[in-house]
Amino acid sequence: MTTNLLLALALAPLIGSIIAGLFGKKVGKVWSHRAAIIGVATSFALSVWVLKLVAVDGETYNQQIYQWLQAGTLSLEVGFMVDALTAMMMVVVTFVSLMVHIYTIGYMHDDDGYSRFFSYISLFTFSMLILVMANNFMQLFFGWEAVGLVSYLLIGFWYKKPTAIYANLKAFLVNRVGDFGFLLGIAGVLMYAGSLDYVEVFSQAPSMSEKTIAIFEGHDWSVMSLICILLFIGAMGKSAQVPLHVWLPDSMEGPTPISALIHAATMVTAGIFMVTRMSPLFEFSETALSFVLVIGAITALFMGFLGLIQNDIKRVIAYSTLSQLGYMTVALGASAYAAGVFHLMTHAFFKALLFLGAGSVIIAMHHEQDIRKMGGLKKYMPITYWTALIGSLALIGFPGLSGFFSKDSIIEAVHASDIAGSGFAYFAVITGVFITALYSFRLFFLVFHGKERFDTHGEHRPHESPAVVSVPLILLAIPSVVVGYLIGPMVFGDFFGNAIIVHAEHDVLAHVAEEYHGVLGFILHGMTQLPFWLAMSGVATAYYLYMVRPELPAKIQQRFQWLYRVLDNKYGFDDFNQKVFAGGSRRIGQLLWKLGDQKIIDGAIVNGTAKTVGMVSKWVRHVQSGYLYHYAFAMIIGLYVLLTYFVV
Amino acid sequence: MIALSDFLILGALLFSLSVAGIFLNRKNIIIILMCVELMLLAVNLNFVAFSHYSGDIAGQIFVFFILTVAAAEAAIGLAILVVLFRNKHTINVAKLNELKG
Amino acid sequence: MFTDLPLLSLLIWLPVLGGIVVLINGDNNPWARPLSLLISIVTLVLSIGLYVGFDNATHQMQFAEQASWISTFNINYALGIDGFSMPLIILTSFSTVIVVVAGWEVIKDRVSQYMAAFLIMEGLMIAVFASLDAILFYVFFEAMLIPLFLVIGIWGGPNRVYATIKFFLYTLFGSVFLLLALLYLHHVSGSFSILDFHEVSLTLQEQTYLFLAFLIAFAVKVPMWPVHTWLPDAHVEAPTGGSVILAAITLKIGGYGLIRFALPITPDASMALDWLVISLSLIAVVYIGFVALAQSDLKKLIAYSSIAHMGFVTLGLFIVFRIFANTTDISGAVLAVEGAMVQMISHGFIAAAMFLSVGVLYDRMHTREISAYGGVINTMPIFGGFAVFFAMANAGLPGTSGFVGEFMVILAAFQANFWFAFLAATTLILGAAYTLWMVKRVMFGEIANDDVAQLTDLNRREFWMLASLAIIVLAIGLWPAPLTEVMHSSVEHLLSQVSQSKI
Amino acid sequence: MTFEVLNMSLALPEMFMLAMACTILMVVAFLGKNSAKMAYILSQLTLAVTAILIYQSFGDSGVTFDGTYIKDAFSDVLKLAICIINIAVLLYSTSYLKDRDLFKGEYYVLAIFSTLGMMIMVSAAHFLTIYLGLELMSLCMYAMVAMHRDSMISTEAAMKYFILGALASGMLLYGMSIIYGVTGSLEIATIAETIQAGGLDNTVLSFGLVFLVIGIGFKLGAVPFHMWLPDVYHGAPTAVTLFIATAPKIAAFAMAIRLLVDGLGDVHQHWQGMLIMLSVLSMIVGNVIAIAQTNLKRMLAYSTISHIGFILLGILSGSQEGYAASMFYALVYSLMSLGAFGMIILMSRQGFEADNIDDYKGLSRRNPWFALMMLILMFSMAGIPPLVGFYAKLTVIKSIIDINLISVAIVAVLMSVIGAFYYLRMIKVMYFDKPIQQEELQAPTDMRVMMSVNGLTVLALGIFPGSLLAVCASVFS
Amino acid sequence: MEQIIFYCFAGLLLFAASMVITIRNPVRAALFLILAFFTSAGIWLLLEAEFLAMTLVLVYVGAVMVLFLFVVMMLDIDLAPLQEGFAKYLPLGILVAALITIEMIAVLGASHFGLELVSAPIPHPADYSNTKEIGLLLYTVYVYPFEIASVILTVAIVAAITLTLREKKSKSQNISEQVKVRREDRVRMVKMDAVKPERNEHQESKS
Repeated sequence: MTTNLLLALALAPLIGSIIAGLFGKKVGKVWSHRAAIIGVATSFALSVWVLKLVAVDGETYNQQIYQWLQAGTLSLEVGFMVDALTAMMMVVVTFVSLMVHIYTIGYMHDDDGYSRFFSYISLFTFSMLILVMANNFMQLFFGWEAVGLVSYLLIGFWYKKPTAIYANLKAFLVNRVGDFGFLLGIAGVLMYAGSLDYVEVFSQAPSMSEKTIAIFEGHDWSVMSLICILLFIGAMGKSAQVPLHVWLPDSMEGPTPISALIHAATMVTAGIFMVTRMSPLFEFSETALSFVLVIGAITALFMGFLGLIQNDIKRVIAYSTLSQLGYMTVALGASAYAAGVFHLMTHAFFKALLFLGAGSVIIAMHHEQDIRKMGGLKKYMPITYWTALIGSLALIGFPGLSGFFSKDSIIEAVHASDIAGSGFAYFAVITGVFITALYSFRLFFLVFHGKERFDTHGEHRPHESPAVVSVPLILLAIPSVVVGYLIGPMVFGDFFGNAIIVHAEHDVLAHVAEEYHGVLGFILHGMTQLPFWLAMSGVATAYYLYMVRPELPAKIQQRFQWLYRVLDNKYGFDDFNQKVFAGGSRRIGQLLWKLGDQKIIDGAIVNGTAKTVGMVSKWVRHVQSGYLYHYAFAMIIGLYVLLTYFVV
Repeated sequence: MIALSDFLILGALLFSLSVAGIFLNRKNIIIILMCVELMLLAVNLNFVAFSHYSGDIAGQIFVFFILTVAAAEAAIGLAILVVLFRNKHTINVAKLNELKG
Repeated sequence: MFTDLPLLSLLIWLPVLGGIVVLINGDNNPWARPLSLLISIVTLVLSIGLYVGFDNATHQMQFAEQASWISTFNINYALGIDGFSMPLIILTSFSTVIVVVAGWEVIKDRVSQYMAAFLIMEGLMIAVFASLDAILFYVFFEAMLIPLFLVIGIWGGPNRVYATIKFFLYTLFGSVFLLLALLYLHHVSGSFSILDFHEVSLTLQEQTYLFLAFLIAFAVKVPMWPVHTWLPDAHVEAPTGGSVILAAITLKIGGYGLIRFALPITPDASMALDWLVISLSLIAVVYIGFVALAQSDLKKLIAYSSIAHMGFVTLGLFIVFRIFANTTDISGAVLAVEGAMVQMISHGFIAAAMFLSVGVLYDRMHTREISAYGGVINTMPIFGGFAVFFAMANAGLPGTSGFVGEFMVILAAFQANFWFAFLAATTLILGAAYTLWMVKRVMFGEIANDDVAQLTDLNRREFWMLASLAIIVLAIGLWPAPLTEVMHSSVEHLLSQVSQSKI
Repeated sequence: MTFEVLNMSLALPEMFMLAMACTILMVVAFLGKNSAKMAYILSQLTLAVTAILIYQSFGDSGVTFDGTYIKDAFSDVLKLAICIINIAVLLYSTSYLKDRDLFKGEYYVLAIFSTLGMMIMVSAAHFLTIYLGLELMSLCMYAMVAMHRDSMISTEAAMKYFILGALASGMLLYGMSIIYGVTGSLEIATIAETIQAGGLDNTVLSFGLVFLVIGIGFKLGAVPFHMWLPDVYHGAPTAVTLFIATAPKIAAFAMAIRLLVDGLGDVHQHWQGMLIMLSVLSMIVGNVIAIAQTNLKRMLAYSTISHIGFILLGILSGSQEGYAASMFYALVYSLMSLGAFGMIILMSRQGFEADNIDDYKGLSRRNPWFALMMLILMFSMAGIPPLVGFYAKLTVIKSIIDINLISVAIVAVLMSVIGAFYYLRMIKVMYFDKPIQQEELQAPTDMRVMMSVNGLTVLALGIFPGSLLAVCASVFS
Repeated sequence: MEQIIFYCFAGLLLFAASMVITIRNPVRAALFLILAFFTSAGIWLLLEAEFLAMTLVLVYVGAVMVLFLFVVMMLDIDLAPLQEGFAKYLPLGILVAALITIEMIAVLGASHFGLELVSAPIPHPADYSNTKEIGLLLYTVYVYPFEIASVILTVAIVAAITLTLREKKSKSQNISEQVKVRREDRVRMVKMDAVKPERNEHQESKS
């Protein structure tokens, strides 16, 4: 593996992005997307090559590209580190990205910002590569923020839509809250490890774990816990964990391809990737792991509930994404990093598939996104239908499909874990399975089966999408089915090698691996387990409620009005943020400005002084009364004072 | 024998009276001019007394010059007074307050 | 090749004399603009000579010049630069080129006076950074106010009189204490050389008073809370060029002064009172961050954001004492000071760019009210791109120069105290909040009104003006090493000075 | 009693001036109404030649006339300055006087006699010479203030000036009499020796000093003996204001140095406190009241008071350096107020006094060059570098910091900040406001040149203050 | 004996001075001032300053006070009633004056200038001429001040004349101006059209 290879890999999308972005007008639409796609395709091809080098030839890479900055003995560098984890991420990112690029040709066909869009998603691919290929925290943060930026730009892609520009601001700010923690975490790492280089830091981890810090006077906290929690706050922002999840559903205001690419498959999983990458640190702090576990569990369960009542096709999938991210986080918390990353990968494929499928539906429905106005699309768009079915089944963990392997291994791992909160987490992920199946197939049935609840006349008749749309669906459907079979090496094997460090006492996967006897065995075992039956019952329930007795959901909704309202308000997070944080800070700003700056500092002190001097001046000038005897009297007073003071 | 201090105290009293005259007089300027003369008289008394007691004649010379200057001063002062009177038709001190502030 | 020339003198007097020539030529002279541009560009090129000829390995003053000026008091025309002043000089000469270009078509009234004011100011500001004699420094430090005062007062907005007089008196108020401190130091040391001041030993009490005097003087310039209120007013009323210089250079003189005077001359008092500066800096970051959120005037918002950003400069400079107390490694302290320096330089470019962007809008719409805008990007897409980019830089996005300084200072602040870093890092949220919220209200959305609908995009002049800034912002963000490596020796020297007690 | 041959050549400038003054008087007496132009030319000639005579005799020093006259570097420099400044004063005044029917020979006679008085004061080595010089100078100025006979305010100002001036001379004389009583001498050098010898009654010495200080304070215009100053500056015809605001301050400064330093320098600690009081009060009162003024002459009068406070700072420091600083300040102040009042004259026309601040609105549009000159003068007065006013403040503040009077220094700088406000207001009026009158300003060439020279000198001395500072320092070394 | 004379004169002097400053009529004030001068002259004689005593009487009473009286008479001064509010400040004024007087007396009193500290000089011999002594010094040692004094007197004359002399412009002829007169100054040629101007034009020209 050479530096040039990796540079080419990383920079190819950037070049594409620059061509499409800066020269989009000059080169035209076609060359814009060609440039972007060629860039990403190159990246993908090289990524596969790199994966091969890593996985088959066992090579790794860790080198500096250039020194970014030096301060004292500290050197901040830009460099690449490629190991199994990176290589896997690279392939996933570039593959999904490539699919989305191709898909976009069709999806964004008529949009004014066509070249701009390609530029953005290529830039995103570049940023994501920088993120995953980083060999140090600083560069990680670079990529971290860069993907945030592109996400911001893409959510607000349709900048005329008030909701879109609201959502992108919100997304950026919520992410910034996460970054706030992340940056502090990095600062902590620097302070206690004296370096930001992964290898260096990880080698320091044992000594760091013994240190304590007194954040509040008299309370010594474990440095490692603090750092890990701070870092995880960053992950919470990016990977949309409760309570920093609020931006993700709103981010669906962006064009569907980016929902697939950024807000489902890749960027949102950056947090998962990051925690996995930091496993040498997290392993030293059970507190942090518990924290991760509980947050993940909450997200997995409660975000799933919200999916049940959404009517916007993309939002349903978005909540499912949230929930699945929760699963991954749970896996991390249980020290089953490999399982988490494995779910990340499978999820990337099937969720991208689902989103793109949704996009396909949206095109067909002429940008109608309300599933209550769809139905019976099966006959109009078979490819979409079948691929969506695969995606949905993968999502609910139907045995044999990719999601099954990853999700089941997570559930097993949590079951095996015994760190604090694992009981709750197990309950959450088990319940989540049922919920996932329920909302996934609610969506599926409402969209593709049943009555056609839309205008079917004339040109508005829905039809299958063009090849540029459907081919990516098919190409994504394939890995959605097959990648699960990599479970052996990836989860239970040593595919990741040193990329993931798990301490023996946390090694739940090793525990699960004892039960693992090949893929087939895993499938068969899975079919006897509770999750499978919960998933099936979820599907059945969905069928019953939405196909057999479609009037029932409304009745249930009536019956459990309060519950519905809680869910409809998304547990009140949005209102709370809007009122307390957004409104509150604006009010604080007004107060500080009007009262602090204008009244006190400017009014009382600055202008007050000036006014006082002016008033004194106006007053004192009357001493100069114009009367000679006053003048003489002043002199006499002067004489008197001088005499009294200096002589007598 | 008369002590030097007696002369000096007399001079001081005279000086104080003249000073008081200047700022207590609110009626007319001409009396203020007279007070100035009184003041110079007090100073002269001091000089003469010192001159006498120290046996140095320079003090008396000084007095001579003071007298000379006082005469010149009186001339100019009265000239200004006349000009002022032509303008204002009064020499009331209390009316002399156009310039102030 | 550059070391043979009296380069610093050239840099100072070329623009000053050039400015006078422009001034004398009068307003009707069509050459006023090109001549000014030529002078500023030549100055810029010469100032790059400083970078080229600079020796990174030493903390000694380079390009030194010395001549007797006021022999009675042994006041000398002593010039020289080190790693702190050199980047600031280049920033100055660059900003002036930008300002000249920015005023090209916009200023129609008294053009030659306008250009001359900026050229003269350039010379004076470069001189401030290059002076090694305390009185020489002070002379330029104050003299600089005159052209700025006139620029804001003559070409400024409707409330300019209040703003200029406030600005002038505020800064004068601060600087007179500096004068007292310098005179006292002369009294103690018998010399007016700043470098001699560095060596003089002082009791803690003396140092405390001197430090407070320095602090008042430079805190007003920086400006630190609570002596910051002149800045928003001055910015709002200033013409674009004035705002650019104000933000890009004038504020930096405050930071530079702390580096050149407060820290090395009164290290013990700086250490004893570091809590004060740190608190004020953190207040600047948090308090001002909130205040910026409440602004409805574009320039005011950016002005407040400047204050918040400058908070990082003072924070970075004064956390070194806490870092020394916590760690044995010098790296953290180096990070802090260099972070402060980088923040100054970067803010110089970004704030300039922000004000220029506002200027671009103001020239077209003649309002700075955020509510008068909306959906500008529809009619000005290229400008929109720049605006979003600079906004992101202002919010400290990695890859832009705005990130580098903040990043360094926050990293260092953690080593001083967790809560310093915690409060400083809130800028990540607040900075993004006020900047992007502004961008949202101004740039995005449907076209708000007919005025916006009639906007025309950037012309060539404006494009290159913003583009050059964008390139620099990006370059520093991606590779700050060339900027920081010139400082290393000086920073380490400074740190050795501050760590050595003078009592 | 022996008669020694007097070395009268030392007093050549004064003698020449006296002779010329008499000549001019004769010319005026015989030519009558048409003498003015002639008198003007002769006056300028007198001043110029005197200046040359002084310049040529630089370096000679000595005491003559039996200890009543002294020529030293100090007197040479100040006399030269007085001559040069008065040349400028007369140059500025001409057109103003013409416009107001004041262009009379008597004006020049009085001006020259007054200048002679100043020179006598500067060169005085004896209480008597100081007193006579002072009176000569003052009597001429009283008369000059009243010369605009039909003007209500001029005569009122003259009257106030005269009475308060007489009061102050009385006090000064009283003080002199006490000092005479204590030391037994009227000759400054002898007084200094006697004091140095010691054994004197300190209480009485301080008592005498109080009166001396009052006399000096009055002539300089220090608070609380300043009350005449605003009214006189305001009331007098601007040409006369110009005259009394410039050179007499130098003379008063010389008087202060002669009396306090040359004579009573050894009891410096006795008068230091008094001067601190006067100085601080002057700076505060002058600057604060100036803010409320709308009349430029009056504003400048109050600004003068504050400048006097600064001049006193240098004297009170009691160090050679402080005296030099004060001297520098006094010279610089004269130069600046010369320009400022000169500008008022320049702006004034027949029947129109440009003494309201509002009259300067938009000056920078009506005449950018004059506005620039005024800007330089105002910033210089405010003490902003690189103008010479800054170094004046710098040096006096330095001198008091060197004697550790930090608190006074703080008051001084704070007051200079307050003071900056009203100077800035002038600049604001000239540069930021719209003009009320639109017509071009017209002024005779000589005045335009003079104004330019005046302003540019302030600037040039600001950039290269070294030589003047060196001169001042050498005087006291 | 001397003491008695001194205290008499001193009492008289203070009385006269008090009258000068309190009396309303300026003529009387001037007369009291003359009295004060006379008594002072007497005191000066006690101090063996004969020449000055004479000068005081001759110069002051003979010249200056006459000038005062002349001016008082010339100016028709109305005796204005006291300003209101005068009494309000009076106590303060008197208080300050009294305090100053006390302080001055404290300094100048016996503790500093008493007899035991400063004894009176031996009286001059009978052939001592005060006038001669002064004269000798005045024209030798004090020649410079003497010259200055002469200049001051000249200035006083010039100033007084300048200020008070009014030329009566209308009544005197300036012959040189009359001679120098030229034709253009006296005759103005007006060019007029032969035609009678229109009415409105006429109005315009009028306006």
